Amino acid sequence: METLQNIAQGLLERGDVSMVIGYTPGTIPGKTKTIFARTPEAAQKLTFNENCVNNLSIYLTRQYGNIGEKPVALVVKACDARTVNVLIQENQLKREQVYLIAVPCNGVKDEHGVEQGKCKSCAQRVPKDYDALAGETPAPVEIDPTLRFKALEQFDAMSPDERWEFWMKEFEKCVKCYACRQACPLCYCERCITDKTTPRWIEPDTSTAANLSWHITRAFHLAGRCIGCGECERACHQNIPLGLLNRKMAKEVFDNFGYRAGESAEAKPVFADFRYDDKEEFIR
Amino acid sequence: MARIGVFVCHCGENIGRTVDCSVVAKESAKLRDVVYSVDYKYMCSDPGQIMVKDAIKKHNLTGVVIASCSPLMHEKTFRRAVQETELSPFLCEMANIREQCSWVHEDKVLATKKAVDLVRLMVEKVKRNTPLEPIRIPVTKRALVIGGGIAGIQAALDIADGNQEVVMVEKSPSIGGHMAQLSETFPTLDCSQCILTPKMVSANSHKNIKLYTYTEVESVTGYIGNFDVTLRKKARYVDDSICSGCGICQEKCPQKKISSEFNTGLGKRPAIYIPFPQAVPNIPVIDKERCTYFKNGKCKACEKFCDRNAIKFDQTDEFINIKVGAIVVATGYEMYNIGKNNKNGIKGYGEYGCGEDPDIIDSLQFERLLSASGPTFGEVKRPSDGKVPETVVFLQCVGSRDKAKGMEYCSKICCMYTAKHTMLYKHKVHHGQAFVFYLDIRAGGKNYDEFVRRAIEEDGAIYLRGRVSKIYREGDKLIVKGADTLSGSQVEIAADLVVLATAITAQPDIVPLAQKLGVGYDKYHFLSEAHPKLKPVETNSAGIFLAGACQAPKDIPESVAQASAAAAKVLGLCSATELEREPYVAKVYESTCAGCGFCIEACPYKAIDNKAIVNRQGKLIKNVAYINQGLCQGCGTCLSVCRSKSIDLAGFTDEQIFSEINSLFV
Amino acid sequence: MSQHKETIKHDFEPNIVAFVCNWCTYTGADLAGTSRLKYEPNVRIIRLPCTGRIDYNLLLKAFESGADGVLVSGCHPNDCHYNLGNFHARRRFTVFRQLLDFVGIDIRRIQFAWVSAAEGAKWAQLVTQVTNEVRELGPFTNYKRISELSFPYKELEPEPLEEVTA
Amino acid sequence: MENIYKPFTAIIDEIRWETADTKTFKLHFDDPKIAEAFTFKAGQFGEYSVFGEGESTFCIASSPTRKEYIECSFKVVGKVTNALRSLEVGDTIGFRGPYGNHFPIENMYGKNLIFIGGGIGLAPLRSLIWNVLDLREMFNDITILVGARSVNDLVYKDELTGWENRSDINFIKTVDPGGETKEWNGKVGFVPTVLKEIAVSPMNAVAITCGPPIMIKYVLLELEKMGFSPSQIVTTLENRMKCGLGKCGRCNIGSTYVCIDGPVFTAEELNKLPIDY
Amino acid sequence: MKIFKITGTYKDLVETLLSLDYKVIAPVNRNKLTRFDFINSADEVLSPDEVLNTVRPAKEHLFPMTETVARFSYEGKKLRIGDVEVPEEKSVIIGLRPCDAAAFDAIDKIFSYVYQDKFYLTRRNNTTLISVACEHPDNACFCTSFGISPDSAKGSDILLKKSKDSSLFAFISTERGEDLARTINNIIPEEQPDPGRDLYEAAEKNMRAPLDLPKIKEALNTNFESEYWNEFSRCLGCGSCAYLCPTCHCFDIVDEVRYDKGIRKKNWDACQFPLFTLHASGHNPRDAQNKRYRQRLMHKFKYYHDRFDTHLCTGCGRCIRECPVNIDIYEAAAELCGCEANI
Repeated sequence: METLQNIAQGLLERGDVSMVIGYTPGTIPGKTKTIFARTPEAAQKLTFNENCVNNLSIYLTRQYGNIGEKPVALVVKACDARTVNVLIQENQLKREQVYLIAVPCNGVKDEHGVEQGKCKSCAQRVPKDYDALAGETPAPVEIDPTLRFKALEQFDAMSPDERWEFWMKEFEKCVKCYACRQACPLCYCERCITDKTTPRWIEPDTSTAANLSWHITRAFHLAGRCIGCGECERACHQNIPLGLLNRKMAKEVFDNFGYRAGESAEAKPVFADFRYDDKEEFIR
Repeated sequence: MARIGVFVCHCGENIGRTVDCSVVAKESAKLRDVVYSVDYKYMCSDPGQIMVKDAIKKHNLTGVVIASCSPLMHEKTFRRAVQETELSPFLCEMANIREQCSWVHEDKVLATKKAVDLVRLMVEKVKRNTPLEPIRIPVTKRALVIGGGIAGIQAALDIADGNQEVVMVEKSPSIGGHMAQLSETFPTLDCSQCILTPKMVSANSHKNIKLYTYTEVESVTGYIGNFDVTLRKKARYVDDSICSGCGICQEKCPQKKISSEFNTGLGKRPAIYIPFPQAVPNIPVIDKERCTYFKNGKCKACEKFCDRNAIKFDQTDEFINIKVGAIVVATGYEMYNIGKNNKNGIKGYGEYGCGEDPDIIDSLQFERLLSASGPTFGEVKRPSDGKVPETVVFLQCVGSRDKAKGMEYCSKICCMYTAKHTMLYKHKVHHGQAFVFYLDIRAGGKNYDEFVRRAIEEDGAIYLRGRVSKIYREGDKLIVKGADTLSGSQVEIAADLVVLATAITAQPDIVPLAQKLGVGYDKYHFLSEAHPKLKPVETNSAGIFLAGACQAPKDIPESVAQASAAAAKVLGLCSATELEREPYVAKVYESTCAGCGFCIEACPYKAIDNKAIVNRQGKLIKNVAYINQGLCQGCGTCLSVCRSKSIDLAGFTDEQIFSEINSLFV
Repeated sequence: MSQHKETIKHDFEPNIVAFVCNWCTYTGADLAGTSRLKYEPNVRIIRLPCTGRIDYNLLLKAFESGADGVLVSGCHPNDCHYNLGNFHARRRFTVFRQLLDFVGIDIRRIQFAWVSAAEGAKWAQLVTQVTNEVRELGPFTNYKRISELSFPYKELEPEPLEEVTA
Repeated sequence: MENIYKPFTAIIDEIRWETADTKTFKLHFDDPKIAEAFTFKAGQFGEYSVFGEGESTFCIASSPTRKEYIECSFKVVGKVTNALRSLEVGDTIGFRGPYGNHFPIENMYGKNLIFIGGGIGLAPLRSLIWNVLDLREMFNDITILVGARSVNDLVYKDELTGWENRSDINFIKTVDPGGETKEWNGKVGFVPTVLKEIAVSPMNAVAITCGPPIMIKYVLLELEKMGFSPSQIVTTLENRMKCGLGKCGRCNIGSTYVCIDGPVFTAEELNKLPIDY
Repeated sequence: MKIFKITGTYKDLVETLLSLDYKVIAPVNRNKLTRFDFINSADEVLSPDEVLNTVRPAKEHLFPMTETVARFSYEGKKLRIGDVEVPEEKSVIIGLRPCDAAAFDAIDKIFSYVYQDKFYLTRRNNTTLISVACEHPDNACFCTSFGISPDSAKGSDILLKKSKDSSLFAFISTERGEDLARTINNIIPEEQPDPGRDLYEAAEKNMRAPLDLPKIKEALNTNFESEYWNEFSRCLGCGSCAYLCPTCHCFDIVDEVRYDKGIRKKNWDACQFPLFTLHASGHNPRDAQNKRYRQRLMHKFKYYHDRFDTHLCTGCGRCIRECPVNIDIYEAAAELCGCEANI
């Protein structure tokens, strides 16, 4: 069994990769920081534990400029690897540009020790596709995959007005810092629609109406793309349950088109595609 | 600020009756940026148009809104008028206050209010219009005709006679198509080959036609006026520039037992063969699959006997690139194949035993039995034992109009050819009796119904309205069990031969071709015309036209008529050196495009491609979408899949639509 | 048949926006006019080339602008002038309306229909039906309330404005 | 308290196309009281707004000695400038200002002045040039070097001819190589190159320059080679601004707020700033 | 400084405030979010013992996230512009921590610098700040670096402090504070001796050690181009730090139009966003995230201090707690001047 540090060290010593992007302990107990290890020595600082919540695949997007001539190694949990798949699907990355160091994951927790929502319904201990595995292949577990939609059930019992009430209370809190967007590895647009001024589809103010149109847009732009890493919700200090919106979209995409984001890097993105026999009961 | 003029038309009483046009004009005048507004009885009349033109000059207008009928009616009229001034025609918009207001509402107050709203919307839009330039595209004056059946031949000849170059491709070794297989044709009973062969010959010899047989379309890129087509000329293993068509190779070929495609399996051919005596070009082809040399590495009998050394066993497929300005698709049809050995997936009519019993044949096979050039030299002999059948039962609508078989459409020609078959049969077998099971007789067309009546009344065919439930063999006879719904009785006929009028279906390999061409197709895989009534020849891909049965089942005169129509379209296109089209095309803002490729996938016209943005050192910065303006048809599907709004559509820009919405309810 | 019908007065007249494609529904709406079919005058049409062009932003903006109902209509499947635009739209709106439903927007306020160029009667019927349905639902106060709050113009109204002539 | 964000209104009296994408507006304040009270100094800027589109920052391009109007020139690049472009004579725009510091004209009396302007960068210089010309006798020699990418990109063409014809100005115009036309009678060459050719003396002189960043960079180098000390060189910066009031936090370069401490800086001051502009 | 004794509990005090002619703003937990908000009853109020500090600072009540600053309308072709009045409403913010109170002191300077921002200043002048000293600062707190302490009265009109025996005292620093105190019957307007700061001295010991600010500033004067800034290329640019900071004050100005009516709004903005400094020409002086983080840190520890002699940070620790990638300004500042971060 190879350790994370050994794998990283080897890669850097051989010059196979320009850097290893991974985790290192943070300044507050329970928090971790990103480390860009560029030397074999720096590789020793790499760590992986249950607090490694971040989805590091965001550092593969173009704005960070980490992808150069040489591949970059990335420490990935199963969920993070699904993001990498989407990035490949959407031409943001080529598979050969990234070296995936998989870490077996039994679920991660934030600094307060709270297990992340995504982990409760996740049965995937290692990614489907990786280049090296740091640690032992864990024993498979069985978890009902529909569990990930469990949290949505509370809304089924609510009337539209109740749902409206619920969400308006949530959106009222939004300060439009766009941390949700910035933390999302799939919000890699050069210029977000909300920053576009000709015309301005989404007003930049923090009124509930403007917040609503932002959150609808965010959720819909991630529909069929979001793999549920939960970074948006984690970045939201206003505690808006953004993951619910994403999960709802994932459910609809799955129910209607049988598609799950990030499963394959080769699949055609669900909204760049259609089927002649897509359902249309809602159309008169 | 913009200076907009609003012109409200009464359309006589048509608008004026329910919309108070003077109020609309007055309210419009109050709108910000509207500097002139007027109402008039007939805006589209000469004085009305002059009014618009004068106002543009006098008030130095930067945009015009005509509140009148539908833009589909008069947009061209008014834009032409505007163009006569300094103003760009694209700075004229129409508010539809007739079709979508005065004609559909009764309450004058509400209708007037709506008309005012519609004008306001258009004022907001036109303020953001830009003086677009129509797109000019050069035209390559050459056409490609895909398919060498009667439709393709006709289209090619008409275009060539119109003095434009034509490239004609045919996937099989000879042109002629299904028509070459027919015996005689309805409703005149003239010999099919007699009327077709001269056309085949002139297609081959016409100075403006370049013919490629045994050739398929490999790829198509480009757009109207500028298609780049790659053809795959399949290896024939015979050098067509040397071969004289003497036929010695056919005679010497030891392999002679291959069932002949041309004779629908009722005759045999060698491994090197000319499909039929009148084939054009008269050049043989080696059936690689069955050639002894190719199979065992020994033989080469043909090569030995060919005194011109035309046999080339080392020939490979050849790729030919051509540029054309227009394409006519005339790929024809295939018969619904129902036998046990049906490769094409649809199984059916097991109860009819077609393909299992040699004496149950389809209509095309029967054509071959009737044909003087056929396997029986025109004598009607049944396949099993060569006996002349004395009772022949014809079944119509085999597959056609049958939902269970997935073909709900009428194959259109079967009623006529079946009537023809009964007649020809009677003419050849005087004592024979023909029975026809039919559902309806569809004989619309010049002299068609008379023709069917002749079959019944003069040639004594017995027509039974009903379906056949079962056919089975009893000794020498085929027992056909069916219903005569008119008499309400069960019928049982002991027949010598059964002929099934199977459905006309789309070519089995049409879908990949349609996709290469970007032409739509329906659920039966027949190609889609641009408009079922008004654009029956055009497709939604500009510059690509349809002829013949690739679009829907058609008989010969219809195919020929459509082929000539397509040719007329092509000639029209080629008459100009440049094309002009509405500049409603999408464009990419490269600075914000993230290159996710959704638009590339979603574009129905394959008009979007990746473009690499490199810096001065040639290093790739990013990939962005690039829209080929010639291919883009302006549907705007790409806009909706673009998350960063990095694509906009001229004529329907985000700013325009946004302003319309913003001014909806004020 | 008499030309003048008593217009029934309702307490509430909904504002409805229809986003339609140019080739089928717009033409179908024209046909309704040519056929002199009568329907409710509450709908304002915004013409677009194709349903493929109808992004969800347009719908949201319509509500922000005060629409009580939105109608999206285009060519039937396989009839799209651009072959595929409506298929993309169908897929998009399948999910989008679920999103709206999820945040509590009554999706009866967003209706979708295929109306071909030949279906003038369907258009007339559709507009009247949708108008009646939305009228039944009443004004879209939920959205209007937050929308007004986001644009505190009215609150400022009592203060006298300085007048400037342009 | 006054509302510092509320603009006053100005009416467009005249519009001139300077180049294919640059326009000049001549404006007067709508309220006679404001018009009366309004004063500014060359080098100051304002926030111009099109209501509904937003605000945009440009310098005042006219001279403070011309009291009855102000002028501004802008290049159409964004949302607001696009909206400004579509305005017509008689339309109303919003104006806040004047903001920022100004050219140190009081230090220029009796000195030789060298103006070096490139492209639209001539606009702030123009304010000072006319100011100086209106008080001509208070200054010594005046040299004006104006450059543009091409003949079509020259702004204030009529005025350039006027300056060229004056005997009390040493006027040089140039266009970048390839930007000349057949009729062009000026120089052909980049501004720094032409500056080198005309070799001005740093004795008792002040050089004032504005233009694209790359031009400024090389002009500064050239001037220093000629012996100008950084304190003798004055330039003006254009940073992205929103408020113009030192509040919104955008335009700072290090501890310096361009909107309050600038936009006019001497090369000496610039050298002290971190490279954050 | 006057010291008065308070009778009854903290909640009683809030109760009394509610009965006065003031709008009362206090820490509450609404929809899973701790923030300062208007309250109607003392029951809603989070007591200082329950929560160390709110996620959202009180800044938004003087400097709202979105504020209309002008309005205009086209009536036909006529353009009219309207001012926006700021209501002169008396309000009191109770429950601030000393770091947050001191933050108002810092941003007062910018909003009254050269030009007076009436929107901020009118509210500021009408608002009384009652802060509460901290007994249990957490491991992100570092206010002592800025001359503030868990019981600092800096910026507060009234500071509430406990004596060793848990009696509550009001430390009154301003006239405004005294005016308010004298209308509250829970406060006995008799000066008391200083009850001492035993509780708070103990609290101070749990916090991060004070930063050496002069040394940091000295370092910042020279290390604008230091390699160390590259550390922050891991910053996501999410702006959480700026939006939660009690001293960040950047904003954007935008117009919103509905056909013929419009408003001009100030919206919060942040130097961490790439578009913040993007020029119309496409040039961006701060075109990389590490440069933007440098701006933030420099602004806090140097630029603002250069101009106003005040640091633009009060050590509240919000940015440290909420940063999704654990960028720690304390650590950054320490390491920039070559010190070991003493956390």
